[in-house]
Amino acid sequence: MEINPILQNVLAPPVLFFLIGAISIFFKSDLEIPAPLPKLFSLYLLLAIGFKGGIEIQKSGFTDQVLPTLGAAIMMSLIIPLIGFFILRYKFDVFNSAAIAAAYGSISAVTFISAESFLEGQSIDFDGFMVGALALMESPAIIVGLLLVKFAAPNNRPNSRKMHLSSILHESLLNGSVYLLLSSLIVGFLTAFSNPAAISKMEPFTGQLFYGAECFFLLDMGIVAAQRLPRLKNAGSYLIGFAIFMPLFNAFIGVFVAKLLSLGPGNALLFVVLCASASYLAVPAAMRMTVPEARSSYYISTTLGLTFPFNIVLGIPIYMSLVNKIIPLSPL
Amino acid sequence: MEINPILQNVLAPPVLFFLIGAISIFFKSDLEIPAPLPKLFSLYLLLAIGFKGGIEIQKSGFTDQVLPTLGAAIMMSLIIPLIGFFILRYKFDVFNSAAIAAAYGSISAVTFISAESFLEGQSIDFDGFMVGALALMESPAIIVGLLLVKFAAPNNRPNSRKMHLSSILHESLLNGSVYLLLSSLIVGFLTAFSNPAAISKMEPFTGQLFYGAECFFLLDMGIVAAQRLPRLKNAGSYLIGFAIFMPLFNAFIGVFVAKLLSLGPGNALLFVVLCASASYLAVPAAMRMTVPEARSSYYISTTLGLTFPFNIVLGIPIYMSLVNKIIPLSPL
Amino acid sequence: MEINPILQNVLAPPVLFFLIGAISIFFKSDLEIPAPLPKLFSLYLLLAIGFKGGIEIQKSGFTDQVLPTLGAAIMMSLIIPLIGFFILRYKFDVFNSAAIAAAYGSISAVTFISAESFLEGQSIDFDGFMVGALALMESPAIIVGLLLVKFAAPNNRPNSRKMHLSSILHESLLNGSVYLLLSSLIVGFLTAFSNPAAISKMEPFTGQLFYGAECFFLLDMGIVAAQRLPRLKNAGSYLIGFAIFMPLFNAFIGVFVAKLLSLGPGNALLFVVLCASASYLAVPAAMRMTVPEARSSYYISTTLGLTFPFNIVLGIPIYMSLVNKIIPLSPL
Amino acid sequence: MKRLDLIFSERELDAIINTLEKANVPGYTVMKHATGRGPERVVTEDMEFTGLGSNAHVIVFCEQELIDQMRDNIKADLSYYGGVAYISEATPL
Amino acid sequence: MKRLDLIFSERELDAIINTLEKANVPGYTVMKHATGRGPERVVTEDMEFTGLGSNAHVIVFCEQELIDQMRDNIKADLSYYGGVAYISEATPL
Amino acid sequence: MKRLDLIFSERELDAIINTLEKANVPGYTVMKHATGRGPERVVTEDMEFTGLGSNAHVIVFCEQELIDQMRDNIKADLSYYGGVAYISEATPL
Ligand SMILES: Nc1ncnc2c1ncn2[C@@H]1O[C@H](COP(=O)(O)O)[C@@H](O)[C@H]1O
Ligand SMILES: Nc1ncnc2c1ncn2[C@@H]1O[C@H](COP(=O)(O)O)[C@@H](O)[C@H]1O
Ligand SMILES: Nc1ncnc2c1ncn2[C@@H]1O[C@H](COP(=O)(O)O)[C@@H](O)[C@H]1O
Ligand code: NA
Ligand code: NA
Ligand code: NA
Repeated sequence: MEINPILQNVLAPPVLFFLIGAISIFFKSDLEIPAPLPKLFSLYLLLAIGFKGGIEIQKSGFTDQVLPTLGAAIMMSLIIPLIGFFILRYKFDVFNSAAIAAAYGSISAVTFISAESFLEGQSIDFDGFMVGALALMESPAIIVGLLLVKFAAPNNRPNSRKMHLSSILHESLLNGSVYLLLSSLIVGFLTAFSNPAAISKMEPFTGQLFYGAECFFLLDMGIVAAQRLPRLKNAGSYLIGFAIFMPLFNAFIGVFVAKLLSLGPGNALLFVVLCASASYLAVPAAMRMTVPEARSSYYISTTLGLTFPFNIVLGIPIYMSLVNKIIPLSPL
Repeated sequence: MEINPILQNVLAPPVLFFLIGAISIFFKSDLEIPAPLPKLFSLYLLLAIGFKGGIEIQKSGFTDQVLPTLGAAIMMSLIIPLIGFFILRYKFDVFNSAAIAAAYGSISAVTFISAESFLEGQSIDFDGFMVGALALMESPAIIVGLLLVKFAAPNNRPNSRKMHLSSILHESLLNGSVYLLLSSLIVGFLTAFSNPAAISKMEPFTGQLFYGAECFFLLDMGIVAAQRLPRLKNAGSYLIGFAIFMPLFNAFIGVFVAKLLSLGPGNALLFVVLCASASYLAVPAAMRMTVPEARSSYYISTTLGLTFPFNIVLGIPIYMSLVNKIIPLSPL
Repeated sequence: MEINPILQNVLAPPVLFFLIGAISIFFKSDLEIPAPLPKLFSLYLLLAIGFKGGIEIQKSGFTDQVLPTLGAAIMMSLIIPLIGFFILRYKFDVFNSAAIAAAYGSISAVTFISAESFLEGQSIDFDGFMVGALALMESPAIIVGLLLVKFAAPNNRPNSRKMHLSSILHESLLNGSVYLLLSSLIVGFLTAFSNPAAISKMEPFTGQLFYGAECFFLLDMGIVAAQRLPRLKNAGSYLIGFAIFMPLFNAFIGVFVAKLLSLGPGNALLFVVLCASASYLAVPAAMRMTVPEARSSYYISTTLGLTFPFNIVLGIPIYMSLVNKIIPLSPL
Repeated sequence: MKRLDLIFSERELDAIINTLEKANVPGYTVMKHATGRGPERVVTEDMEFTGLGSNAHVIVFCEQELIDQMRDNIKADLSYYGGVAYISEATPL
Repeated sequence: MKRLDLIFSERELDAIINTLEKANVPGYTVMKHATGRGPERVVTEDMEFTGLGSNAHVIVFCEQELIDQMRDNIKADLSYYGGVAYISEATPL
Repeated sequence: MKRLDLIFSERELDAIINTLEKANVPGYTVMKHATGRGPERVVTEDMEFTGLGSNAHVIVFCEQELIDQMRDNIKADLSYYGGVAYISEATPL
């Protein structure tokens, strides 16, 4: 009974394509998805997630559950980086600790849609407004990470690089993937509001194509993740442990917050997955620019090489059983 | 009443995505759609427009209205460059005047499909054969532009670059985007004629996907247009004024020609938009090769940085109200 | 009656787009599909063919006809390179003979899907398990080619390049396109088995989009093939003759094997097309790495510049009439 | 004339180009999508989709004095974000 | 041996390659998708979809005498369409 | 300091990078998607989708002695698969 949902998750096309991507690296196949094709799919997924999410939010309106959930999501993305920072400071300097912690406070959109696919496969309902939580959790973690650098870093950073609040906000809100997700969400919202006929015209692109494009992107993610994995050796066992422990820990906090919010099992899983997932798009891009002292191989290899595959393959079904245990099914 | 259609146009997904592309530049977001992804969408749109247009032309046949409309379209694309040339010669040399004028005589396929989307949003009918007009208006303007250079240019052009009629025809008919549009049109026509079952097999690709792909491409166009805008400063106010005045002027002529042709409001709008739009694909590519004396930043920054956004955002609804005023609605 | 199916084949969109690609080169149009866009479509087609094939195989199960057909397919891809090798050895050294022969023993997936499109156009049934034959015919030909080099090559190859069985298997099974096709087939099989609901979620991507993507890719193939054609001049008339004779010869053997297998006309055509087509993906990539002594312009220009267009435009209808003559229609 | 080769993360491109423009170099060429390994960081094309970008390779043909003028600014950029700069001889055709 | 660096609009590529082939250079390398700024024109990758193309960077390793042979043809092409050409020293490994 | 330019088929990239890493070069830059013509083979970007790949252009700035160390390995790779290698002078900025 415990192994069943894991197997069922592994046998879904997105996860299978992720695995064949990863396996291709272990077998040294020369399968390659050359740049910028992965970027095409990543842009597409962000645009489609945002657009569909905006429509759903407009449709459902701001019901009782929406605002508390969004507030809790923001809170989690502020707290998790702080916890992570203190755990990491045992072994790493301020720069690396802040950068890695920020990544774990932020989210991975592809992990989120994998969880949605998992729920659809299990015929469990969830609400479109959870995409709002996704969109709102990206920036706060970046802000916390940069503030940690600003206040905890030694004073000898070059003068010209003093971080001003404006540049912190710029990096956290105008980062390419944050911007595309947020603005597509607004486009979806406005469209649903003023131009509902256009929704069905977008549907083949943002809706029907989505699952296949997700599979194609995950094929590439499998390749990239498997290429990253060996680099973790240099990172040491503390970081490797962190990359598995942290998502589990965050999921554990997340499930209790979800219970407090009285989320249904579908929304609860998505909430937990947002807490447990780590960013490999927005945060690394922002950190590379603003905290070059941190080693990008640390925060990328952990999030992409370990946490992401863990969540996709094992994490989601584990979190689901966690949700089922902690949150009793309310009668309809 | 006048502001309503403009707002409605602005709130359609293609225009919204155009705007968020442009805004990303103003806010210095690092959102980027790397080459050659925009080329993918531009090739796709030309192929799909041509293919669907060819089918429509085959279906509708060459009715009374078709040939006069196509003839008038060709005529407009011969006359507009001449008018533009004389307006521009006040301030620019022969090379720049001819190149810019040719761009305004030719058309922008994306402006055309934005007008189609606008009409669909307003539930106004239009005919598929208008794509024929689109296809036929690209080349004549290039020919006029090159002939103007051939005959009006000073005699000191390097000998080896004397323009022969054959090379003028080559540039105007075999330019990549002209060729793809025309030949896809022929493929569509032949398919509808000999193989109608294949139409529905193409439909998901050329039909259903179209609107979403248009949005994605317009996101990129917003980025490119906003990057181009500041360069207009160097071009001077005369050219900036030209980039707004010329489409309005051409639209004004266009609407009277449309009236003479007794086009319905949908076809009339498309005709007017063809007159008012300026080319940033075929003409610049041709001029870059054959008239290197002209500064490409002039003819690209005007068409792409000003005329294109103007048409997409404000022009189309303005032209629609122009059409509604000048062309009285005939009873059904 | 003989010319009719050829004309009908030529007037199908995929072939028409192939032709306009080729014509663009003859007319020196600057139409270009820049890298890596063709790779996107080639990856997509392999993934979609494999996925759909895996589903079909799972659905149909291993009926009476399946195993003998797959066995015969493997046998053909072992025998054809041997025959080809002896024909080529009259004029070429061991390296070139083995490389070219391997290409003709292997298959072209795009020729295969063109044949499927042809059958659909003619409303002739065929079975999904034929994709299994496609997948199984790629590797054996590579193995035979490399074994020919291993045993027939002069002894003076550099030591470090001695071909071990392991590296032969690696090149033949883990080549990017072989791997993607085979693993997508497995994904399709597992999905149909454990997760049938996911099939319809993939359908818009792998199914509906397929025909249009095929057309787009064939547009590029037309460009590439026409660019390759002139290079055949250097290859000499023996090789040019081989590139036309060999597919016809292989088709001829293939049709009798298909008769022995009692395949229906649809499956028979696909079987014949697999025999007659030559690889321009997996085999050249493998040979380039393992037999650099062979001139890649030989094995690519023949397969891509001549055999592929021949099969697409003329071959398929010719093979169909061959099938219809040799294999009498069994009563339903 | 000299040839200046600059290789650094694409994300620095705007800063470097600003420096070049301010020094009024006669021109420059930018090649994006370069990958590589420097003493500290590894960059591969595979990560491009993450927005990390890959490297840019900038070539400038110009006089030595222009290079001297830009030296400090370029070095500051490169020392912060990483990257390398080398000068060699070049003669116009 | 010399190294010849040519940078110019992709649209000229055929003409330049013709010149190289006619001079029987031992080989050449072409890198497309280069962007940059020259004294007159600005080229960015963003415009690639318009068919304007970006720049090509061509490297030729060859003897000085071959360069002398091609000089006039290359200069003619570059002076018409724009682009730059520089020579430097290079030794085979 | 020296500048080493290596141009060869992308398929050899792993082998060459192994050689560079083993010699502990201070860094290197890789530009893929290069095309060109050598004395034997023609490579065009159009063939990239076949998996044949195009060429890679690798630039290494390093000391002469490192080059001497790697010479034999690099030459062996290039002589088997094709490709060229040239050395020129370069001074750090
Ligand atoms: N010695 C070198 N030779 C060639 N390229 C280098 C060298 N060192 C660094 N690079 C390039 O410069 C980039 C940044 O280097 P780094 O500053 O060490 O992070 C690397 O990714 C390489 O592309
Ligand atoms: N001084 C220079 N250094 C490097 N590249 C240059 C230089 N001048 C021009 N270029 C390149 O050559 C292209 C054409 O230059 P132009 O002939 O000035 O239009 C530019 O876009 C640059 O890529
Ligand atoms: N003389 C040369 N100058 C510049 N690049 C060359 C030269 N010779 C060969 N190449 C490059 O090296 C690649 C492999 O050459 P080859 O070993 O002759 O097959 C060619 O495709 C070119 O990109
Ligand atoms: Na998180
Ligand atoms: Na016009
Ligand atoms: Na075959």
